[in-house]
Formats: sequence, structure tokens, C-alpha cells
Amino acid sequence: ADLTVGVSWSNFQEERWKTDEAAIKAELDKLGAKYISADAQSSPSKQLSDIESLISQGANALIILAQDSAAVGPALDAAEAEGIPVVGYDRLIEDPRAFYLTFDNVEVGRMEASAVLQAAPKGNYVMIKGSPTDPNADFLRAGQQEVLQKSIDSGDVTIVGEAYTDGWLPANAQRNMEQILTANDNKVDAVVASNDGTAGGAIAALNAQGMAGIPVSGQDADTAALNRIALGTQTVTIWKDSRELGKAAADIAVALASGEALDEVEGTKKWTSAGGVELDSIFLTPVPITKDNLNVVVDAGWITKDALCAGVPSGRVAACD
Amino acid sequence: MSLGKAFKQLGIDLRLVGMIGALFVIWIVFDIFTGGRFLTPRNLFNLSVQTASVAVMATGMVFVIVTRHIDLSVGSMLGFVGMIMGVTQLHVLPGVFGEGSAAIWILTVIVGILFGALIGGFQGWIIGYLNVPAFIVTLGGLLVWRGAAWWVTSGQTIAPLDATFKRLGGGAGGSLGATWSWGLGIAATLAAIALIFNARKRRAHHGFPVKPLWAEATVAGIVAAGILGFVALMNAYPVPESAAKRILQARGEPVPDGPIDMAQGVAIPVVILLVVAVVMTVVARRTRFGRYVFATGGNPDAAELSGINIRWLTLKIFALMGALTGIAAVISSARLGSVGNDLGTLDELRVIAAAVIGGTALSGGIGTIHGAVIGALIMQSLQSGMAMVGVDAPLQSIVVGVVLVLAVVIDIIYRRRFGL
Amino acid sequence: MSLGKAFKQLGIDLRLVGMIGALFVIWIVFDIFTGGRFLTPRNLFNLSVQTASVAVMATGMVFVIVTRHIDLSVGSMLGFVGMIMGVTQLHVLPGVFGEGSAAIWILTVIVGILFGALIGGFQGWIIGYLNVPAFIVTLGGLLVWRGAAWWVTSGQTIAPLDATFKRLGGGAGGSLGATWSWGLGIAATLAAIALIFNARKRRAHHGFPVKPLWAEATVAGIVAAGILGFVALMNAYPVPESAAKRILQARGEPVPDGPIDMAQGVAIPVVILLVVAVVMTVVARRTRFGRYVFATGGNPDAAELSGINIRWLTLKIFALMGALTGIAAVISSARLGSVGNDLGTLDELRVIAAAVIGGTALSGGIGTIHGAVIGALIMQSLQSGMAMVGVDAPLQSIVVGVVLVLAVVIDIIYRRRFGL
Amino acid sequence: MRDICISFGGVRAVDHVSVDLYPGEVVGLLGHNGAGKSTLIKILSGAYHADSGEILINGEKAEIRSPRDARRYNIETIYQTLALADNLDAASNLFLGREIVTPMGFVDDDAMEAETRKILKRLNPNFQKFHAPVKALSGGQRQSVAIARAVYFNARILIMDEPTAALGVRETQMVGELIEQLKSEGIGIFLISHDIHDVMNLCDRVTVMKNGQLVGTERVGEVTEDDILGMIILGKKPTPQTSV
Amino acid sequence: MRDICISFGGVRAVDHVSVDLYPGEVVGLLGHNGAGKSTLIKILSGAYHADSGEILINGEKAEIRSPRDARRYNIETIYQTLALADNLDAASNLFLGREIVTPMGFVDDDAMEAETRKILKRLNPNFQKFHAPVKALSGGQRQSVAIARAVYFNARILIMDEPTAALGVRETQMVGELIEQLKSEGIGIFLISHDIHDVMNLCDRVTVMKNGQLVGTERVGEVTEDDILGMIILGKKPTPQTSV
Ligand SMILES: Nc1ncnc2c1ncn2[C@@H]1O[C@H](COP(=O)(O)OP(=O)(O)OP(=O)(O)O)[C@@H](O)[C@H]1O
Ligand SMILES: Nc1ncnc2c1ncn2[C@@H]1O[C@H](COP(=O)(O)OP(=O)(O)OP(=O)(O)O)[C@@H](O)[C@H]1O
Ligand SMILES: O[C@@H]1[C@@H](O)[C@H](O)OC[C@H]1O
Ligand SMILES: [Mg+2]
Ligand SMILES: [Mg+2]
Repeated sequence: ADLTVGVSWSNFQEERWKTDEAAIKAELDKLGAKYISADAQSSPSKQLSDIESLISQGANALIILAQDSAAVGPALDAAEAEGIPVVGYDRLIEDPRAFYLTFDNVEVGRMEASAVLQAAPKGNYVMIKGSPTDPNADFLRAGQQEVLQKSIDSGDVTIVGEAYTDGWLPANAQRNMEQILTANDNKVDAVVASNDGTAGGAIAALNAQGMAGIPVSGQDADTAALNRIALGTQTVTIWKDSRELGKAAADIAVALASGEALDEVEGTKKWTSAGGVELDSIFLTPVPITKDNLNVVVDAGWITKDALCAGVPSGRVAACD
Repeated sequence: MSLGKAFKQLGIDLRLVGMIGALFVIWIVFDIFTGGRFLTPRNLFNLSVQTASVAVMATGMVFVIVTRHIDLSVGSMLGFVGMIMGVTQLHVLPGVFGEGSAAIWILTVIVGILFGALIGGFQGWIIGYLNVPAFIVTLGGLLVWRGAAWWVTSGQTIAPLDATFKRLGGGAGGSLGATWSWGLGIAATLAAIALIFNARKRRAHHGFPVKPLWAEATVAGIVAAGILGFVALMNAYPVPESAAKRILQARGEPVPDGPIDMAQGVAIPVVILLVVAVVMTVVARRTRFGRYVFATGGNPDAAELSGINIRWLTLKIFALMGALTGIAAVISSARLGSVGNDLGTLDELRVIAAAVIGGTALSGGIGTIHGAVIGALIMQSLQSGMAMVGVDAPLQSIVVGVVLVLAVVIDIIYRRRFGL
Repeated sequence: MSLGKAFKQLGIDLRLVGMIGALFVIWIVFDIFTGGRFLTPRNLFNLSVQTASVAVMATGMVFVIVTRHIDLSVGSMLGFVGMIMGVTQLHVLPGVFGEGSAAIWILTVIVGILFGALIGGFQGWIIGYLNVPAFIVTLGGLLVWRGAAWWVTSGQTIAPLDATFKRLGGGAGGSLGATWSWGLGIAATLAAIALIFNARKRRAHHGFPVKPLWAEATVAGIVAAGILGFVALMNAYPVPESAAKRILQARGEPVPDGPIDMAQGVAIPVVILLVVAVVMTVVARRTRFGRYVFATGGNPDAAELSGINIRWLTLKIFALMGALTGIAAVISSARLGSVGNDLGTLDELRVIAAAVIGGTALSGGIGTIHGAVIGALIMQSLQSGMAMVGVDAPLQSIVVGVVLVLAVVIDIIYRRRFGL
Repeated sequence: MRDICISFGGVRAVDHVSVDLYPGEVVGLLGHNGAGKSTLIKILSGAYHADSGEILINGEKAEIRSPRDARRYNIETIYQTLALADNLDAASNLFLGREIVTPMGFVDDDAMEAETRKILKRLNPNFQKFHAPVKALSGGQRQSVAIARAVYFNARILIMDEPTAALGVRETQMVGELIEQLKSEGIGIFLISHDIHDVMNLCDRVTVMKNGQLVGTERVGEVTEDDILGMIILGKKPTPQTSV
Repeated sequence: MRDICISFGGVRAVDHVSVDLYPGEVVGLLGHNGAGKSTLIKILSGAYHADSGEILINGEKAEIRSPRDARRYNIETIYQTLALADNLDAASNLFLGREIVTPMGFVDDDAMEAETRKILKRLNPNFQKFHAPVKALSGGQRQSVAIARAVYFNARILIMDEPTAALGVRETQMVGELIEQLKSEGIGIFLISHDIHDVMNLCDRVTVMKNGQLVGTERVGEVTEDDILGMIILGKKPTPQTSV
């Protein structure tokens, strides 16, 4: 039978999801399944409508990138009623009826903080958080805290500034960073920024103070961020290879649609969430990318060497020579 | 234009006919593009539920815009009221009445509507009594209530909501079922026919000219067909097997072995919308308040000199808008089963667009409740249809933007052409 | 009220004094809360740069609002134009002129301004010639241009921008330095004094009454002190060591061993803003176009009957708004050093708020360019000050919302009190 | 009205003015542009509130703080600008603010239309457009609606602010006849007009204002048109004094 | 104007009307409310565009599609509603649309103020408020500005739509004198008014309209006031016919 897989995206405004989509599409093509999708434009209500519509269109399996993981419950009800399996994609859906396939956001937060901590074991830290309306922002922040806690307790690390970034907008991150720098007379040694966009804003502010080059973190491996790593203005970006994630999602969705049970999926482990819900899940490991392993993203075809190395003087980064 | 004359004799609003025509065109186009999946009972059921929240607010926005104001704060207000209701039903009431008590959902709804009315009324007070333009006050409200929504739980999403409350959102167990739907449909049809012929009798009694009997009968026929057709359509959408099983189990009824034949019927949020629309229509046409709204929109000075207390009227209009936003918050949070602090983001644009596409003039004095509801339905049809066809989201917002402007351009040409 | 009389004799706008007073109060409060860090040359330099983009747009919004329109699309337009400029300078021009050519930043700026004017003009055409309310047209624009911004690169952020282009944003190397700043300041002071006394001479020549000489001299003194004081302040902020070193290296000058004494001076985006503000003030006060803008705002019918082509005027106003949005897009993308498709999100609210806080009346006919610039500065001071104090973003938006409404309430009371 | 004063932003628009009106009497208000006639009368109709002075009705102090209050005292006003809601029909305008409601509190459009047909049949027999918004009516028809509104509710005091300024010859005659009729019904009328002919023909007494101040009040029979003109232009009472 | 027609939404507001105006002549336009006077005249001043018919100036066909065009033919209009921009001062209003500019193209406010002072000294010697927005002026002062605007630019044809409807006695006299003076300067004037006295005193010929149609045009000396009244009310030409 011809299978149809419906994918509900949270918001295409962010750069990375187009890559995920391409990966899912390619894998489904290979498996002979049909791809249909919808974009919730950051609205949980629209996402619910989208899923309803995907079901009406005859989807045999759903992949859901939840805008608000708590708000997709009704969608799971609907899917269950129709006997349609669901893969929770990238963001946790705390519900045993969904398969959980992700890069763990708390883990991403941990990786961000530890890369920065490695580069600056002591000193004054600034935490540039995500959008106050995005629950991920707090997950990331929690992971960062876990890693930093010990150094904070020992007095090595002091958090001298912390701010949410309205709408994840780089311009807002820039302004917040400027004000924090002013408030601390530039006595800042490291910045833990929650994603690459906000890192870009923070670095623009550092740059104006001639401070670009102090440790700064990010995530998503945006083109601009990888370039900054090559240039030495950003320390780390957490690469969630969305092509791998997309491929896995497609495979799992097709397997589930063909009647496989959640716990029969290859590589599945039981995992218990913080809320005590036991889920069938697969975690892909995010990869921290620093200037030492930039070749990984080039080799993987994630970014072209030209884009990565734009403006990088030769001899600075191995991946560019 | 002899068709126009026919409509005139029937006493049917030409604009209404045009809008319904546009709606049907959109539906048919999407139906072709989705290979016949758009015009199914199931999708139309979904569409009706998806439209409810915005449409409820749009009926209030008609009054706001008719009086030459605007309310940019409804989306944020919805988010804030939603958070308040979430806290009320999850953290406050269960402690008082015990988990699962029926008092919880009822009191939550009341709290939501009251809070909405209070916030709206406060904004209306600033607008009416301090004479600050509504644009500014509600722009301020847009910022303030969104910020406040975050503060209620420091950004945490509240879930899961009360089980009965969730039924108000039209999800599982959230519709009337076949029997009740038919009952409602027949009652509404009888009421409508009674109203039409009663009005005719009264006019005849005063000796006023009346429409020919055939025209009156035709209108009654169309209304009846519309109502009953809608009910039949909603009953044609069966509850999925497993959900039906669960419902029967919950009711403690025996679950048959074979396929279960259970119909969805009209969704509860749609019933709420219909009740709101009827009440708001009566308010607009048959109460002093409604009369004053339109008089003020037509000529504020004249209204004032006629002894209408415009300040108080303004306060009431915004309080009403707030109460309706409270109802909309009930529907949309119940539908999601949770309340996040971004609930309702950008809804102000949808609501204003619905009212304007529905023929409400920003210059004041003109607007209808049914127009706003159909406007909301057109907007939602476009969005759902494009999502179904798989149009990319950025292109979707481009289409919506273009349609909004186009709708007004056509309306302007239409009015000029037919001298409306 | 004898103070009021003194101001009147000086010919100084009472509202302006009030606004500057409010600004100072805000500054002093934040200075106390930040332990004296707010009122430092460094923070005031930052503030001036942060304000530039919104203030540039706010000057255009004055014309839009004075003619009783509104433009909700500027934020999205800024994003779209920014993307176009990003592609132009990164993917198109380097292929033609070679990486690093000066033609790149110049042509990019021209493309940005032209595109802005084109888009704005198109919206103005729909508003002026098709008579669709500006609210609707620009609400559509808000959706359309944001969607379009995504399409340019399918959502990819464009970076890094051209090095020279980035200096227009006021970052590293983005200010005039001490010498040029003093030169500019002195030239501006001389020009202002010349204008004041020239105007006096002309009035005397026509035999009109003139202000007493002491009043004229006082005004000239205040203006001179303001300009030169600002320059001195900006020059009091040194370029940080490491940045200074890099600048000297880039210039090929010898880097001294000891501390480098290099002053920032006035930031380039601030120079752009000042030029825009002066030009727009001249346009408003000394050109027919500006005269017609205010006449139309005061009484559109009268303007029409006086032979003013209102449709064409409307088109021009929105095209101008678009061109200024193009300039603002230059500043904000250059400042960030990259262009994401979300650049400018919510800027429409900031721009409208700046104009309104600056005394532009939504009822039309009233507004000043300098008011809008100060309005933008007040808004930015609030936001930056709160960020510095460490107020959370949601609370920030609450404060901004409240201040917006409060500013208008105070303005209304003020006007009534002093019969302005 | 006794000793009425009101200022707008420092300017005394009405300055210690007193006028009387008896039932069945028409008092004309004359004066140059900006003399303060409309302002004085708007105080009586509740649109403005006087800074000082008092209004006595049947010898009792009346508190008129809004158009609603004025209506409570049966004071009706035909404003120069007509003050109609353009988007509503004749009946809605006629009853605006005083709708007939059914026992259940709903607006009773049929009853209002019936009443409107009755009264307009008297004022303007040709009037037919009962269901059109009043913006679709001609100036004369609109004026008929405005007059009907003022007359319908048993006014005791009727204020007419330049009711004929925009009216044609025939329509002006009609208004004149109406005034005679209302007068005979015992209604007191304030008539503001610039047309001295009209005033002399229709009024019993004439009050002249200048720059916000009372010049004087004269019985029509006892002065000539030229006396009145002098009062308006020079602000002087005619000699010999014949004040009331 | 020859054979002018214009309809609004199916209603013929002006129906095949022709009128002439010679230099130094005042033609009065009379008719009941809604007769079509203002509409006819707005076609000449460019505010409306006729559906059919033509306008001849000095025997040549004139294309008037906007107020700008009308000005090009030196047709000036004083609108009943004055049409001033309330937020601008007298000079800005007087020159609105025709500002004096410096050689560099900037608006020359001083020069305009000087001119405004000159012309207003002639029309209203007491006028002083040159820097106040016109909304702060009294009705009469505003009227002065409106008249000054129409007169300043060497009009050949002047249209006055009920210029005295809202004016006091003295102000009306002033307008009368102005009309006499302009007439003597060879300007042709259309005067719309409901005041038959005024019209008979000031005009050379009178044109009467009814329901959008021309009733007839009469030379003032050859008919009585009652003849004209008959034309307005009954729409009949006086017998014996004395048409021009
Ligand atoms: N709302 C207001 N604000 C400020 N001044 C006002 C206001 N209303 C009236 N005035 C001023 O008060 C004075 C009296 O005006 P009013 O309208 O009473 O004159 P009037 O006698 O009715 O004149 P007209 O014959 O032109 O109708 C005028 O100087 C006018 O400018
Ligand atoms: N813009 C318009 N739209 C629709 N109808 C109009 C418009 N302007 C005028 N009319 C109609 O055209 C007719 C003629 O109006 P016009 O204003 O020319 O009359 P008038 O002779 O000037 O009357 P008045 O003495 O009251 O000023 C009227 O029936 C009027 O309702
Ligand atoms: O990848 C990030 C995602 O996890 C978060 O939710 O939104 C911002 C993105 O950068
Ligand atoms: Mg008056
Ligand atoms: Mg007229």
C-alpha cells in the first residue's frame, strides 16, 4: 500500500528546518512513501488545525515538531482515534503514545555551557537566553546551569548578566549584550548564548567593544555561525545534524505506519522523562562544533568550504586550508 | 442586474450573497486542488471548529470598529485571560472543590469572561473617559497583557486542563452527537420561521407595505435548508472507531462488536459561536445599546447631542469585546488542552481582518455580525486550505495579506457599483 | 506660569521642553538605579546608536500619521529590504565589482532606498488611488513583506556583510573620531546661528515684529551649547584599547606601546539620523510638499479643493516612508553585521509609538520631526535602561505599554492646560 | 437664564447674560458672528456647562449638565448642523436616545416607524423614504426629520439655532408656520437667526448680544428694524429706552 | 456652461442645464434645497466632473477635470464650508496650492505673510492674528481669509456659494460691497443664495433651478421678487415671458 507521512512543522522562520525537511523528503522518496506537510507559524492553535488537516488528507503516520509540546495533546487524541502513529520530532512530547526522536535540548544546553567553560574556566559569565515564550529557552538554560553549577558554587564563575531575548531576535540580543557590557564596564569573560542567532547579536556587541574573541556559544550550526567559528569570534555551535534526524524520522514513521509497534523500532530505548512518563525513544547525539573539528560539517556536506571560510585568513583554521 | 432586483425583492443583502459566493469559490478551488478532500464532512467539521474562537471575537470587533475604534489587544488579552483560567482550574479550584468537580469548569469559564470584561472595560474607560485614541490604548494593551501572561507562571505552559472544560474546545467528546444536533437544528429552524412570519404579521398590522408572500416563503425556505443542511453535514462525519468505543465505555454503555455508528454532530465551540452570533445580532438590531453603537459610529456628535452617554457606551463596547475575548480564550485553550503564554499571538490581526473582510468599514457606522462570522470563515478556509494543499507558510501569509487588501478593494468597487 | 511666558518669549515650544524634561527624568532615575552607569558617555553613545534606526523611520511616520494614515508594514518592509540588500552585497555585486570594492556598499545602499521607496510607493498607490484605508493596506503589507523576506533566501541568514557597509551601523570603526566630530559640530553650530539671525533680518526687513535680541541670542546659545555639548560627550567616550589597536593597524599607522587615546566621536548612524532629521524638518517646514502634508492632515477636503493632488501626495508620503525604511534597514543590518529574515520584527510598533510619544496626533494635522526623534529616544532609553537594570523582557514590554498610554494621557492634559 | 458666564481657554464667550422665556412666546436671539448666541443656547440644551450663573425653570433651579438632563426638562433643540446619525433611517433618528421598547426591553422598530409616519405626514406629506438612511435624503427632508424630532416629544422649550439658514424659500415658510403653530400650543421658543425680517415677523421679543455680553432685550412691537440693527452693530440700546 | 448633466447613483442632480456669465456681471443662482445649484457650480470649479455637456470660456472649450484645472482658467471659488486647513495660519491658507517660493524652491513664508498683510488690510483692517492657526479665528475672520484667497489671484470668474449664510449683518454688508467692487473690476461672479433680497440687489441676472433642471434665466430689472418666487416654488416661468 502507498503510505503517506504527514509532517507538522512549528515554524519555518528559523533557518534549520528546511534542511530537516529535505532529509525527510529524500528518505520518504526512497521508501516510496508520500510526503505532506504544514507549517504552524509558531502558533500552537494553528499546529492543531494543521494536524487535523494532515489526518483528513489521509496521513498514515505523523511526524510532529511541537511548537508547544504541552499543546499537542488533542492532536495525539485525534491521531490515536484514527489509529495513526506519531513521532515526536526534536522537541519532547511527554506522552507515551508518541515516539520520541530528538536531540535533547537540555543536553544541548549542557554542551553549550561546557564548551564555554572549557575555554574560560573562570570569570564573569553572561547568559543570553532564548525567547521568554519558547519553553525550549528554559530547557536550554537548565542544562547550562547544570554544567556551570559547580564552578558557580566554587566561586570560579560568576553570572553577571542574564536576559531573555524577545522572539529570539538577534537585534534584541545585541541590545541586551550592549547594556550588560556597559553595566559591567566590559568585565565579561564569556557568553553563553542559547542559539546562533542570539550569539550573532551578542558578538556584534562584543565586536563594537573590541572584545570579539571571548568564548561565545550557540546552537544550530547556522552558516553564519560556522563562519564565525572559523573567524574565531564564536567558540562553539551545537550541531544537530538534522539530516540524520530527518532520515531517522522518516524511517521510523514508515515502520510504524506499516504496523510496527513503538517498542519494536530498531534502536529504541525506554526513557523516563522528568515528568515520570516512560517513552520509547531514540536520542541522536548532537555534536559540538569548534574550530578544531570544523571539517566535520564540511565533510558531511552541511556547508560548503567557500561559505565556511569566507574572509578567513589562511593558516588559521585547519578546515579552511 | 435583474438578478440584483430579484435579491432586492427577496430582501436579501447583496453583500451577503457576494461573500457567500466568494466563500464557495474558495471552497471549490481548494476541493479541486486537494483532490476532493476539502469538501468532506470531516474537513468542514474541522473548519467550523477552527473558526470558532476568532469568529467569536470578530463579532465584538464589529462594534468596536463601527464606533470608529480599533482593538489591537485582543490577542494578548486572550493569552492573559487564558493563563488566568489555567491557573484557576488547575491550581485554585481543585483545592476548593476537589479534582473533577463540575464547579471547576463552570467557575473557570465565569472567571475568564469576567476577567476579559474587566480588562476590556478598563481599556474602554481610558478610551472613553480620558479620550486617549483606542489605537494607542490597545497597542499599549497588546504589550502589557502579553507581558502579564508570561508573569502568571513565569512562562510555564499550564496543562493538562480539566477534562470537562476541554470538551468546550470541540476535541474528543466535544460535540453534540446526532440526536442533540437534530434537536437543535429543528428548534432553530422553527424559531427562524416563526420570527419571519411574526415580523410580517406585525408590519401588516401597522399597515406597512410587506414583501410578497412567495418572497417571504423563499427566504424561510433558504434559512431552513441552511440550518438543517449544516446539521446533516455535521452528522455525516462519524466519530472514529476507537474514540467512539471510549465514549461508550465512559458512558457505561455496552460496546457492540461490529462497527460503531456514532456521529459527531455539531461541535460545542460551534454551538457557542452560534449562540454568540445570534445574541450579538439581537443586541445590534433590537437593543438600545446596539442602536447607540451604530448611531455613534454614524455621527458621534449627533449621538452625543441626542443624549447618548458616549463615554459610558465606549466603556461598555470594550468591556463586551473583553468578555467575548474571554469566551474565545475558553474555546482556544480548551481546544489545545493547555495554555501557553503565547496563546492568541497575532489573533488581533485575524480578528480585525475577519471583521473587515466581513464588510465592517473602518470609517465607522457600517458592519454586520453575520458578515464578521463569514469573514472569519473565509480567512480560516484560506489558511486551512493552503495548509492542506501544502503551500509554504511564508507564501500563506503573503496570500492572506493580498486577500485582505483585495477584499476591501472589491468591497469598495461593489458598494460604488450598486450604490450601497 | 511665568515660566511658560518666558518660554513663549523665547519662542520655544512648550511641548518640546516637556518632552526633554521627561527624558531627563527617565535618565536620572536609571542613573540612580544603575549606580551612575547610565549617564556615562559610553552608555549615551550606545543609546544614540540604538535609537538611530527607529528614529529615522519615525520621522517618516510623522508625515504618515499627520495625514491621518498609519503604516503597520515598516517592520516587515525593513526585513524584506534588508534581505534584498544582503543578497545584493553578498551574492550579486561582488561578482561584478570584485570583493571589497567601494561600489558595493554604495550601490547596496542605493538599492535599499530605491526598493523601500518602490514598495512604499506601491502601498501608497493603493491607499491614494484605490481609496483602501492605510490600516488595511499596510496590515496586508505586514504579512506580505515578512513572507517575502523569507523567500529571498528560503530563510537563511545572510552574513557576513561587506566590511565598509558594516561601518554604517556604528560598530567597530563606525564613528567619526574626535577631529571630524568637532568639525561637524562647529559647522552645524555656525549654520544654526546663521539661520537664526538671517531669519530675524528677513522679518525685520519686511517690517514684521521680531523677538527681542536677548531672546534670539539665548536661543542661539542654547542651540550651540546643545550641539557642541553632544560632540564633547561623544568624544569623551574612548575607543576600547583592543579595538583602537586594530583600527590603527588597519590604517597602517604605528601602534604606540602605551595606552591609545582615541575618541569614538559621533557614530555614523547618528550622523545619518541627524541628516535625515534636518532634511525632513526642512521638507516639513519649507517645501510645498511638507505644507501640503500638514494642510491635508488639517482638512483633507479643503486641501483637495485648494488644488492639491491628494492621491499623488499620499503616494509620495508612503514612498518617502519606504525610502526612510530603506535607510533604517541599512543601519540595522549594518549594525548587526548580518540579515536574518526576522530583522525588524515589531519595529512598526516602536516607530508608531515613537511618533505618538513625540506628540504626533492620530487625528491628523499635528506633529513634529524633532518630537518623533525624541520620542524614539525616550522609548529606547526605557528599553536599554531596563535591560541594564536587569528587568525581564516581559516586564519591559509591560512598562513600555504603560508609558505609551501615559505619554498620550499627559499630552492631552498638557494641551488642554496650556491651550496648545 | 440668570447671569450666565462661560469661557473657552481664557476667552469669555458668554459674559453675565440673562434672558427670560415665557410659555407661548418666541424670543429671537440676534448678534454678530461669534457674539455667543449658540454658546448661550448650548448651555440651556446641556451641550456646554456654564462656569457660573443659573437656569430657572418655572422658578425652580434646574441642573442641566448634559443633553440628557435638558431632555428631562423637556427642552428640545434643533441644532444648526441638524445632528442626525447619517447611517440610520428617519425613525431611528427621530427616536434616538428615546427609543420605544417592547415590554421585554427590545427596540420596537415597527412602533417607531408607525409614529414617525404619523408625525411626518403632518410636517411633510410627501415624505416616503422611511427605510433609507438619512444621508440619502435631501436637505429639506433631513430638516423635516430634525424638526419632527424636536416637536414630537412634547417640548416645553424649543431651541432653534438658525433653522432656516440652509433652507429654501418654501421650506422657510413651512418653518415659520410651524413656529406659529407651536407657539399657539404654549411652547416657548428661542429662535436664533441672522435674518432680521424673519425675527421681526416671528418673535415676540428680541435679545441682542455682542461680544458675549447682553446688549438688551426689546419687545418687537416697540422698536424698528433699524433700532435692532443699531443694537447689533453698535451694541447700544435704542433711545428712548423701551426695555422689557 | 452648456447642456450640463451629472448623476449620483442614478439620480440626475443636474439635468441639461445651460448658463452664461459675462465679464463684470453677477449672476444669481436660486432654487430650493437640493435643486442642484452647488452641484452645477462644483462642476465649474472642478470638484465634480460632468457626465455630459461642455464648458466654454471666451468661446473656447475648457477642460476642467480638477480644482487645479479650474485655477488655471482663473476660476476661484468660495465654498459654503470655507474649505480652510484649520491647523495652518492665514497666509498658508491664502496661498495654499500656490505658495510663493524662493529661487531655491523653498516656501517663502515671509513673502506670503507680507502679501497677506497687504490684502487683509484692505478687506479687514482689524485683522491681527497672522500667526495663529485659522481654527482660532472667529467666523468672520475665517470668512475674510476665504474671500481674500479667492480675490487675490486675479480671478476672472468668481463663484460664491452662499457666502453670507452664516454671516452677521455687518459682515454681509461687507460682502455686498466687495461684490460691487469686484464687478467693477470686470470679474464675472456666480452668486448662490437663498436670500432673494440680496440676490435682487446684487445681481444682474438670476437663474432658477428646480429638481436639477433649469427653470429659466431672467434679467433682474425685468421681473419682480414674486415672479422669481413663483419660478422657485412652482418651477414656472413668469408670463409674459421675458427671458434673456
Ligand atoms: N468649543 C469652543 N472652544 C473654544 N472657543 C469656542 C468654542 N465654541 C465657541 N467658541 C468661541 O466662543 C465665541 C462665541 O461663539 P458662538 O458659536 O456662540 O457664536 P454665535 O453667536 O453663535 O455665532 P454665529 O452667528 O457665527 O453662529 C466665539 O468667539 C467662538 O470662537
Ligand atoms: N456627492 C453626492 N452624492 C450623492 N448625491 C449627491 C451628492 N452631492 C449632491 N447630491 C444630490 O444632488 C442633489 C443636488 O444637490 P446640491 O447640493 O447641488 O443642491 P443645492 O441646490 O446646492 O441645495 P442647497 O440649497 O441645500 O445647498 C441633491 O439631491 C443631493 O442629495
Ligand atoms: O534550535 C532552536 C530550537 O530548539 C528553539 O526552540 O528555537 C530556536 C532554535 O534555534
Ligand atoms: Mg451659532
Ligand atoms: Mg448648496
